[in-house]
Amino acid sequence: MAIWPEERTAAAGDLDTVDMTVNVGPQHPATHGVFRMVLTVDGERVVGCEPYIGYLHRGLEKLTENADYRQAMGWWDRTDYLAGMCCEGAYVMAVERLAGIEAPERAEYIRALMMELSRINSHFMFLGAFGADVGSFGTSFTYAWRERERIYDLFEEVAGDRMFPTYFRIGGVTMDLPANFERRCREVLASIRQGLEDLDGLLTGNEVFVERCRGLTPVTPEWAIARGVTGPMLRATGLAWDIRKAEPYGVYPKLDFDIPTGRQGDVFDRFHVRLAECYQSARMVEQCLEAMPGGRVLAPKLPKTLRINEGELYFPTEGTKGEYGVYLMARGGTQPYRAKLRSPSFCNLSALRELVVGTYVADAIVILGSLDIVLGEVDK
Amino acid sequence: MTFGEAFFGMSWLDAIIRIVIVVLLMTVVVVYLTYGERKVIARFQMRLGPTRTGPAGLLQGVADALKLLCKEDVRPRNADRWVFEFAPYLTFIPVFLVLAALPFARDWGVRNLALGMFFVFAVLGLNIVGVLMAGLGSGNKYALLGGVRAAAQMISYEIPLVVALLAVAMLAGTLDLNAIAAMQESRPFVLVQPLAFVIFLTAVLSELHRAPFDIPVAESEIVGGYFVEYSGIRWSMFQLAEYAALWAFSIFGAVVFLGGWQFPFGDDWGWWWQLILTLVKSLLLILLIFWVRATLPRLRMDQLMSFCWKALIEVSFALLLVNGLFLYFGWSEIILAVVNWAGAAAFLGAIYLRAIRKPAVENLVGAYKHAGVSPP
Amino acid sequence: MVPLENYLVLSAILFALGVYGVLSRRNAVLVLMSVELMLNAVSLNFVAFAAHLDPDRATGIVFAVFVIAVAAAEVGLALAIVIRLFRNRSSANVDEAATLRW
Amino acid sequence: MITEVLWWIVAAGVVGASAGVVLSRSVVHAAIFLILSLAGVGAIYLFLTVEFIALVQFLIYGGAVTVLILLALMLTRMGASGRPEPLTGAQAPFGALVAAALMATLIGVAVATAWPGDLGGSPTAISIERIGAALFQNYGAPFIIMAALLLVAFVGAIVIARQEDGD
Repeated sequence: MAIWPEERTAAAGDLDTVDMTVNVGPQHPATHGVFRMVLTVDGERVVGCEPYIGYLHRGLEKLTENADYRQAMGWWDRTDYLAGMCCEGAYVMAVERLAGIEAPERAEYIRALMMELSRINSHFMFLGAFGADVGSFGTSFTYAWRERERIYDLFEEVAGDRMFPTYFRIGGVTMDLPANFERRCREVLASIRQGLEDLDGLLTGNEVFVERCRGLTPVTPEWAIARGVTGPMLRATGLAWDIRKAEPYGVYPKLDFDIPTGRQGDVFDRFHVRLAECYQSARMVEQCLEAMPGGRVLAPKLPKTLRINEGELYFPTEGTKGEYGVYLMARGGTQPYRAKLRSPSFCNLSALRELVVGTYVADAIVILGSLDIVLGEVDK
Repeated sequence: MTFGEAFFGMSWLDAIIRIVIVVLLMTVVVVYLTYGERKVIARFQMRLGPTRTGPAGLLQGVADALKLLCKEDVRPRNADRWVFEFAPYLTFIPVFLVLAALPFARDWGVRNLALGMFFVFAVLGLNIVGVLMAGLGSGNKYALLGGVRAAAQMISYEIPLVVALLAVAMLAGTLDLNAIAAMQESRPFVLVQPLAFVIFLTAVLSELHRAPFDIPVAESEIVGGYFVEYSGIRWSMFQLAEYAALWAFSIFGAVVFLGGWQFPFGDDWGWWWQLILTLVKSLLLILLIFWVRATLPRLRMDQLMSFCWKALIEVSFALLLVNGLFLYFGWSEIILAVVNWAGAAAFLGAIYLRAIRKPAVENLVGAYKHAGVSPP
Repeated sequence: MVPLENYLVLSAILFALGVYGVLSRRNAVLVLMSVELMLNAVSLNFVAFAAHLDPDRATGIVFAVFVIAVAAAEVGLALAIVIRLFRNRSSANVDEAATLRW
Repeated sequence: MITEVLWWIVAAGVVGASAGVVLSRSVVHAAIFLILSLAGVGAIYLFLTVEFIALVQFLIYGGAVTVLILLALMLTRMGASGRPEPLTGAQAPFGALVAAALMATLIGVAVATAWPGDLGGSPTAISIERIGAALFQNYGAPFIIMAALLLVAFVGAIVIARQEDGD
């Protein structure tokens, strides 16, 4: 039989058993896309982990450098494809800042609203998939999916597309909200709240779930910072670092929200922080609805062709997975000279090996799930 | 009177007819159990489940079976040929043998064995061999992990299962399933031995590889576990074995704990009522198992083992000891029942108490302590 | 009907096969399996005698139960020893365990 | 008639499987053959109408052999060439000789002896109550000693197999 191991280790004094290499992915139910990790296991223990990425590489940065500032937006949508609005928001705001364009206030509110809905959408995806990673037979998944469908329906009504709306424009948003938007949005919010309650009840209070997640790979803020880990993973360690508060952009300074933080940075805290963030995002959406001013949604007198003479800018935003930073350098012309994405999933994923080694195979899947990577963003 | 004797006067022919009936029944039941599971779990998940094949999707199981029969039987190149090909039979045969010992109504079964209860777990314990063979013979690492996990798990959980059932058998004073059922005329044993019932259910979930103990077949970790390489008819044999075992264990549980065909009115209303009683009770147990699957995530291997060795086995031996004391001193059954209920409450309460350390989302709101950012 | 001698011959064959296995195998686990075969042959003998010669007292049955219990204990202990051997020698080969100390 | 035919089939199966145990070239195969052999012996017990022992056989050996397979899997090493170490030693012919001699002797004795009390007929069914009474009344003390032996053996096994700190 050829199932025998390629590698063996002989720890001193230990039973001299043979290690086995298990290939997890790229086609595996729990890798959340085309991610592959090669686990070296000693029985059920993981003693080595080798992540492989790049299956979804599309050359986002190079494409952006070869396209008009406005054309490139569609590709940025497809980085964090679970929260397209957040990505295009980051890109659009970065270009606006570089070009010195100011979007009307109504447009800013619409953007914040959409981005927070997107965040909820992405976090719902995490909550559902994480439940499945831990082993519940799809129930958490369908619970999460119900709310995601409602949010996507709302996006469709607003922008005409569900996943990749390209709704934002440099200088505002494409079109105004539909007439009954406020009522519809409140319906969706109520449903989201209900869905969060459901998932909270299904997972958080579940003895098996808590047993699986609590105390699994706790990390300190120092550890996380040293590895460039950001977003909910960083906040789970207890550090209240949120770009929306720390380096505010858009209308976030006007919104009242809290930063949920965990205590020990373990898998359970990561899950819990994301759950709590959904409540905060829902709060923000509500505030946006209340405070939504009237007026234009697209800045007047925008140039037909956007040219930026000279400039360079790193614009960090709080993406759903962490610090989603857009770096743009302009040297004249209609295209950026250099574009770069600091993708949070990629940086968070780099911590995977350290987290996984020493745990069980089953935990490796849960830890990977708790990183909440999205492969479109990792591979760009 | 058995129907074979009535028609032919030949006992072996009678046995063969009964076996054929049980096998056919089992196939139909398995087809509809899969359908039922999909429907039930779909309802838990706010879906509809199968709706297209036949009225309300009733023919879905048949369609699935036909599809599986037509599929190519693939054998991986580095599989161990004989081990790989015989493994499905070895998982399937024990389960099928077990059905021969179960009483569906008074003296209705293939054979009424004097050692019925012992027979059930002795023979069902054998199907681990097939599982392990599938895991080893597939030449696949997921399958290997699944097979090894299944072996460790099933051997461990057999102990509390057997001990808890022995505690009940001590009360009953017999291993004959028919006699055990007949004994529960006034009260099912679950009222007297709730703790044994809880242990039995837990261990059965584990023996059947159902959530939360579905570690050997964990979809999200090892992609189906030991039968990951099987396809077509061999795969369907694993499936058949799994659901048939589910059904067998539920009937077994219904007979031992819920009064089987006897409770209530089993004696008065005739065989059709007994049959309905057995089937309804077993379906209730199956529904419970489906329900658990729809809600609970999966335990980890070490947690599973420590739950077995550090909790279940101790509790089941304590139960055995308590039952022995009561039988020896001849104390009344009411006291025994009270003690048992207290034990069950304590056991489940301990699990519940561990679970209610649920932190509230509100407590998570940050203190902005490290970042030094003032809230706007 | 199957006479007693049939069982005895079957048991003798099993026992001899077990002896051959014990003598010729090098892997400790395989030696253990052969010992299991021999124990089995013995308990088959006990049961056959009990059923044919002494059904009233069932002594052979009791002995068969004891043999099975001893076999279980033996498997446990022997596997522990094999693990020990393997840990020290990195091999389950009984030929290498020639010295009585390690 | 049917009983005899079945008996011969099962007996042949047992002998074949046992030969597989001692002759097969893979530890895993040997273990699977061992299962077949043990299950076959269990079936032989059914012919002797002692279901209890047959079931004990299934229950105990099902688990025991599974553990054996796992251990075999754990402890089988590949040689440098990627082939397993040879499982049979050079002493095999000698072993075969001894085994053959032993078998001849045993069969000769078994066939030649006139067993006292043998009615030459079918075995008498022994009820489970009879076995229970024998086990707990006639042989109560050995039974308890056996329980102690098991306990001691397993404690010993744990002690032997345990990882020592300085090891």
